[in-house]
Amino acid sequence: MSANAKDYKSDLKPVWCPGCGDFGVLNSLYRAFADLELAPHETVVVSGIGCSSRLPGYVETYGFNSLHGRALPIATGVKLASPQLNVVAVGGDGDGLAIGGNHFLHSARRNVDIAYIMMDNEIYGLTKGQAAPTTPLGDKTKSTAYGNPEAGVDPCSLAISFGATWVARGFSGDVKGTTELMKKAIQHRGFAFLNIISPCVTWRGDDQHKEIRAKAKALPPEHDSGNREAALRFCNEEGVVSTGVLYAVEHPTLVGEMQHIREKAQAKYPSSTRTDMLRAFAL
Amino acid sequence: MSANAKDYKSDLKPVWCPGCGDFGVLNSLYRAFADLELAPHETVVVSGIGCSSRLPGYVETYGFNSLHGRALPIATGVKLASPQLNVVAVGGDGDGLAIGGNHFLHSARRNVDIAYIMMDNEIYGLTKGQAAPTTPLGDKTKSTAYGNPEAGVDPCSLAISFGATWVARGFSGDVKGTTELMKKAIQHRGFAFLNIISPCVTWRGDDQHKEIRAKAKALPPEHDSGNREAALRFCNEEGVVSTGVLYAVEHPTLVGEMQHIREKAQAKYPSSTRTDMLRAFAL
Amino acid sequence: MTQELTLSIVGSGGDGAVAAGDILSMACASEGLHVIKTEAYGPQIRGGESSCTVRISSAPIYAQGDAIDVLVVFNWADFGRFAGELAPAEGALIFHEEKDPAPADLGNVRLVPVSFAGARSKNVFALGLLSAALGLPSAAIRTAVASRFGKKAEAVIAANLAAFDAGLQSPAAGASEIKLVYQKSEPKLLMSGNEASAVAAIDAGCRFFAGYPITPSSEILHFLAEWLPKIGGSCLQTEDELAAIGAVVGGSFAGVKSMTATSGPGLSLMAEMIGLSSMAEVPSVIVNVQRGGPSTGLPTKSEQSDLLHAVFASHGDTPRAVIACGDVEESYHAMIDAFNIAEEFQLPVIVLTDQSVAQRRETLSADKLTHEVRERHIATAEEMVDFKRYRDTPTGVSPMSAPGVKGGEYQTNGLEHDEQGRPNSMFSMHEKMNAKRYRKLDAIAERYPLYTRYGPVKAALGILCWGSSAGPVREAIEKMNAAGESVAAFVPRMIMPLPKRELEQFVASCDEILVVELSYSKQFYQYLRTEIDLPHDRTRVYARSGGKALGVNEVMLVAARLSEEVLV
Amino acid sequence: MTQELTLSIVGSGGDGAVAAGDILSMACASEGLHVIKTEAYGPQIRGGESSCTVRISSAPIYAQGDAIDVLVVFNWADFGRFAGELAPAEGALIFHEEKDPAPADLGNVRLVPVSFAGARSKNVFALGLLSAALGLPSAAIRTAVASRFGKKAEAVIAANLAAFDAGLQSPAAGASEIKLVYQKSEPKLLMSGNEASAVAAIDAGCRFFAGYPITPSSEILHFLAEWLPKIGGSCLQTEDELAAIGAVVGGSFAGVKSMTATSGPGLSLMAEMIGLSSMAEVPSVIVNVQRGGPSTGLPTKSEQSDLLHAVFASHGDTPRAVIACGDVEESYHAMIDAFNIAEEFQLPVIVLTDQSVAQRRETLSADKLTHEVRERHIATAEEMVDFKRYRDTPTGVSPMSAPGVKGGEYQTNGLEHDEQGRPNSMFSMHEKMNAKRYRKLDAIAERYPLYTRYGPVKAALGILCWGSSAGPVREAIEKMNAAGESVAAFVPRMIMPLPKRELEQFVASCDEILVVELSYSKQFYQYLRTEIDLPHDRTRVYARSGGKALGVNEVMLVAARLSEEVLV
Ligand SMILES: Cc1ncc(C[n+]2csc(CCOP(=O)(O)OP(=O)(O)O)c2C)c(N)n1
Ligand SMILES: Cc1ncc(C[n+]2csc(CCOP(=O)(O)OP(=O)(O)O)c2C)c(N)n1
Ligand code: SF4
Ligand code: SF4
Ligand SMILES: [Mg+2]
Ligand SMILES: [Mg+2]
Repeated sequence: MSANAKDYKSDLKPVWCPGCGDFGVLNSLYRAFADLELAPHETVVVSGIGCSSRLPGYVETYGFNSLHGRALPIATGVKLASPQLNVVAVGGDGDGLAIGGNHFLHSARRNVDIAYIMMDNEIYGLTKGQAAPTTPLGDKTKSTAYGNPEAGVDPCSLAISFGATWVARGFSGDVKGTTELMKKAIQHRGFAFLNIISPCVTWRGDDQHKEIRAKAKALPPEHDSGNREAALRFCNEEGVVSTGVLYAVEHPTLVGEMQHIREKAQAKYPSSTRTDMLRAFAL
Repeated sequence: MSANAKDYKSDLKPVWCPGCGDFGVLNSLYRAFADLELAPHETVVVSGIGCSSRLPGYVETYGFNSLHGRALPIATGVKLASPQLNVVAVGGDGDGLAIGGNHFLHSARRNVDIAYIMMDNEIYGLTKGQAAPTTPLGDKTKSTAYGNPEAGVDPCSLAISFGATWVARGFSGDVKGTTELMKKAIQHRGFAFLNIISPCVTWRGDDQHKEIRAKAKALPPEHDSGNREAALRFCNEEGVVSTGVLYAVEHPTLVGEMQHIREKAQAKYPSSTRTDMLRAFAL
Repeated sequence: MTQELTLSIVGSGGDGAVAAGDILSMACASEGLHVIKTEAYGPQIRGGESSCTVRISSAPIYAQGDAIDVLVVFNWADFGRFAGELAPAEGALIFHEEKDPAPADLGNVRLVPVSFAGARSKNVFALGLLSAALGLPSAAIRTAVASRFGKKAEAVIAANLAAFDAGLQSPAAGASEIKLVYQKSEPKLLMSGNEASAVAAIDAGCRFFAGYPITPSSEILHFLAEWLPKIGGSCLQTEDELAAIGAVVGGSFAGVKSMTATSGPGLSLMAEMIGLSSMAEVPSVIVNVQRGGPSTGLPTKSEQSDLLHAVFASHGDTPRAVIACGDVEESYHAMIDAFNIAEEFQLPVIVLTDQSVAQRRETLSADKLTHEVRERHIATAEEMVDFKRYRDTPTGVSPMSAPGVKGGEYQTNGLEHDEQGRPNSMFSMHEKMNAKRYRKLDAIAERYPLYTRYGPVKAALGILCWGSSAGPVREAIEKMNAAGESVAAFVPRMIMPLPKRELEQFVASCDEILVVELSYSKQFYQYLRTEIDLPHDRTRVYARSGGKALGVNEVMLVAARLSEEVLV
Repeated sequence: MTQELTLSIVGSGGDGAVAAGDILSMACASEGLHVIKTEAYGPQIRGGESSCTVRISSAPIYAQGDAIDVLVVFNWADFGRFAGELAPAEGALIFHEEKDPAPADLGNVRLVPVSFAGARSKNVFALGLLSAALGLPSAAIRTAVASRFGKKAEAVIAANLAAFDAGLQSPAAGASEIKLVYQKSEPKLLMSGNEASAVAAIDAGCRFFAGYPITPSSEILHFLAEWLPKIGGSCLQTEDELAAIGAVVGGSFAGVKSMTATSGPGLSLMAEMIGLSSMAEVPSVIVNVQRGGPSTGLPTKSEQSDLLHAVFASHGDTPRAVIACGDVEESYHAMIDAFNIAEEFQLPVIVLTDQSVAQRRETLSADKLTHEVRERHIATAEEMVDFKRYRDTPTGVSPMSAPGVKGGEYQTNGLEHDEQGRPNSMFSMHEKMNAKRYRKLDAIAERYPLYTRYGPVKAALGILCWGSSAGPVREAIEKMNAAGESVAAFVPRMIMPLPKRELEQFVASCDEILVVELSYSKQFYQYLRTEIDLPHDRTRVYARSGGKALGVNEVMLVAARLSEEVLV
């Protein structure tokens, strides 16, 4: 370990509320980057919009706090344009599952080579407390005066059904465990999804931390992360928040497939000069 | 059966290519509507954009051929505004899974009370043959000169993981079977998803019909459509296209929940006159 | 002795500055005073600096306070963070925490140290102090304090009332020579623009709302999520703005008055569906609360820079109507006009408001909140003979039906279509239907030439402005005319279609024209020029970025500078 | 004897009308002739009516044919379905299927019955017939036939060549008195506007394309999906347009020249991300191929009605550049200009083309396809000392770095930010950064005052038009001036920022002004007025819906009518 977590800290002070779970996520990220000795100039952190999406501003690598819901397309563009970069997408549960849901589906399906970290507080933090797709059924929020009429979704089982090749769950209160998961997510070849339960003390109350801590339980060591059905079962356990690597398989990745296509193209047309390109336009 | 399939036929002639699978879907729809004796003025067919999405123009009920990918939000609006209507959304695989993927996820998750029929030809028909999310890995299309780098998705298993409460698969060549599935889809309380394999003779070749017919196989009668894992297994069988009702459960629906909320609101505030509404704005 | 004063309270998250402003405003409203209350926050999501400014007057007011007469500073560091936003007037009175010595560079102000830190509820204590110092209605404030904590334990209420009384007795109050004089009158309502929009939607008959949260429009969603179900309607929080406006178009197609509310980024996402609403002639109403742009911009601050997007966005020739509102009361009326126009003319209507109007609280009389409501006309059985949904008519408005109506079945789409709604891509049909759709704008212009005009019939200077700029401009010209100048203002409320004839008459009636707006790229000026001639030699433009409210003094300064320098 | 002719072939799906047009055009291009080829289809997705129109000339031409000199009709019913779109000239020569008697109302035409139904490949037979009848280059056409079927079995080639020879010998050819005369010259390329855009993107150094299919832009995606991988780039078909433009912004942020291509509905969906590209100052290039609108509109027909959306869409004050192109060659140059401007000025650039240019095939010389390419400037180590990504500079252009560059790390966003990119919502910072971002447009206006001007230096009539209207206008004014009139035209190629000074000079140099455009709501006229004065008393507007190409005769008629009637 030659790099130091502090080296990844930008001089911008987080705007998060005191006690916000996102501080823990940020600390894990600093440590994970340091442990993996990621070169700051070869690392890009991309986010959408939300409290959580402010994170890239606090990390001294390349960073892009983009538009609500659009972290994944931007991250995909970065990775395809410059495949040697380490690309990490981050953002909130609303950002990734509501407005950004389609990009989540398709990025996972394409197995694009990025790590996607969702900071899940079961609420819209930045806009002051409306229901997110993860908000549990019946909860009262600013937009659900009579209780949420929709059942909250589990991001991990969705990710698996979308085709993500690596899926894990962490808890922001467990900085060490989360750090290890982040490292694995970044090292995974393909689309790695890490759902981190990261309490919003302001809109979900001060007890969220404690409640999650009580429910959080590491996956049993014998869990076979190659077993899709088992992974799905652990995702949806009643009353338990299983943490750890739920699912991990190896599939061809988008960057690999693009390289493959380039090779096929070059094999098919050994010469591809400008003259070749213009040939189709003349008799 | 007092209604007649012909009664549902508008006087607009379909623009589809001779041999297009969508003719079969349209015929099934006429028959299903007739069998269920749906009142034309209480029935709304909503679609997006694509060859398949032209369908509402051919049906003599209320119809809306809207924007690419947006059939489901519009259908949701129709149903919530006027819950007594029969609302059927239709469209292509590109319409529903590419640009419209997020609405598919959220409409299913909310269990909105509509039937959604996807006419799946594994291609973008109207725009002349680019890859759709359902196009198999390796296929050459207008946009995948070196073979599709992405694996095709199965719409039925996606629908189940999105939270759809009724999921079935049909084949446009089997007008009778498809008619029965449509009837069940319309009668289901909640979000019913019917995937109909509907060959595109122009961009997928003339053999698609035959190939599907060879692979299509009715689900065994003993299949328990309440069993999610069994349903998912049938969705993904190698070399077989299982037709029939894959999955069917009963859950609270969005229309029901909205009614429930209204009741809660009225119970909480027995009087809700305009004066009550303005009370919060004065001391 | 004064008939008007502006006071601000500044502190950190926990200090309750904003709550104090709310209590004070409610109390003043109940006395029949005129109040405009604004808030400001630092970048911190919670617990950072916050401030609250309340302007109180015995006569009507139209702008938030420019310069602050009285200031309560719990903490100078927080005050410093609002540099440039909270400007004490010459000789302003400042009550500040005695343990926190004042910085040196405050200019000509009167500092009164107070031991806020010692008080139990320092914000309520400050209210007592202000009551006594400024002649504010202490009984009403006391009632408002009790009401504010009404749902809490008895002890909490008692403690707060005690803090209030302690403030009332504070000797620091003696330092003030400012006393508000006013006649008590009918109690007023205190409402924000967003609340007025939501109430108006309900009054207009809206029974379906679909929306996605976004600052500074979310209060409309919150209010309707609570109220629509009570009156039999429904409110859906969608997955994004594409779905929101889609559901609105669906709900409206199904015959129910439907709307959404958003801010810039959401309006950008709605561009395509606005086109469908226009082409399929399905009424839709969109409230857009402007904030600082471009992109995510300044989400909590006001600007007038969504104008060109609102009037021109969406590919193709897409007629729509756009209505502006400049204050809370207008937010109410604009909303009902929007529904009336959408329903009658079967097109999308955008209501353009902005953060400063939408989130400030303002007093208004309940009896101002009425407005004629028009219903959608569903074709009668008679009109349904040879029913053509898109029949070409003199006004461009065609007979309409809706699901549930027997015999009215039709199939619509966003393709060009014939009178029956059947897709048709012939040039001649396209030209005919474009003409039909645009003809509706002529009818709207005729029927809704909405605008407000202030000042003399002929003037040396004529100010053109819109939306929330109107308040400061109105106050400024009142002052200038009182001082013997000759200044008028024209404020179109109907933005698309513009009241063109009236605008041209106004321009002709003034020697010089000054356009005032909060958009760096002069969007209003550009837009006006698409419709009317604004000759270069007698037109000047004062356009600056948003992020700071337009001040009455600012307008006066600019107007005065006019003869000296070119502003374009 | 003629130096120019326009011929059309009309049939049903299987008749091969369009294929025949392709073969003929390719052959004429190889002879060095000038060709413009267009196609038209009915609503049927396949197998419906189709037609192909080829204009051939020994001198340069700029518009597709107005009136058809020679027509091949395989089937009168199909011809009827193109009513109003295919207009035979006075005295036109029509070869038609002898078994299908001609309708009565054709006016003054010469009908020549032919037994097409008897021929083996009737389209190729028709080519032989036309060759002989019109003096077309039969050897070249024969080569083109062979090349067209080059990949098929020998027998197929032989059969087609036999059909061609049979046509050559057909006695019907004798009916024609029209003979094309021309000098053979250097072979030309035959390309569509979309193909030229795609080739130009590659020449400009674009190595990442992300897009979503949409008519009439998809050929750009198809071409780049095939070519980018060959030269080490990548092409991604995304799930929608939101993702497409998002990926482009990502790719460009990462340092690679990136673009997307779409049409109206897609451009509407991109409005929000255009704002991010502008605010975060990440270069992006968007080709928008205009089609008939609003909404889904007329997807296969041309119109000029995305102009206001292109220049003004996206909430907030959002600087961007917009470049138009009016023909295939300009499609090439506009594309490289777009990349040059985007990369140098770090903003979104929209290339506005339209269906008529994008999908017609046109001849051009290969040596016209060169254009200076500018590279993005990545700050050097020296420039990186005290690196501020958004440094406020005299041109507004700030030093840029990209992932991979050591020491250039920065964090950006769509919030208002300071010179370092740190979020900042103070008014003063907002005003400063708005000014910085808009200053870039001044620099672009200075450096790229792109426009074309035709006709005399001073003129009685000056026509203002843009994009694909330029071709017919150019031909019309050449004819009018040849006939002794005095007509000039000004065609801005840079739409945003407009070449304002040159435009004003042009307006001043003409007695009367005529604006010509294919947009029902007069978008070009409205837009011009935002920037320049177009005095009512000497300006007239001819604006109609798209869906039908602007004709040379149409322009001449309108210009002639000008003194008689008011057109606005
Ligand atoms: C297009 C658009 N719509 C809406 C918003 C407003 N908005 C900002 S953040 C947010 C949701 C925040 O929730 P989440 O993504 O869960 O992040 P959190 O704040 O909880 O970390 C919304 C709706 C926006 N910025 N842009
Ligand atoms: C916003 C937008 N993007 C793209 C298009 C172009 N487009 C029309 S249909 C279509 C896809 C058609 O495929 P599918 O939905 O599978 O329907 P099919 O034609 O195969 O029945 C596309 C991309 C459009 N109309 N609107
Ligand atoms: S509002 Fe919630 S999510 Fe946002 S910073 Fe505060 S605690 Fe964190
Ligand atoms: S293109 Fe394909 S999907 Fe479209 S109508 Fe023809 S066969 Fe059917
Ligand atoms: Mg959240
Ligand atoms: Mg399809």
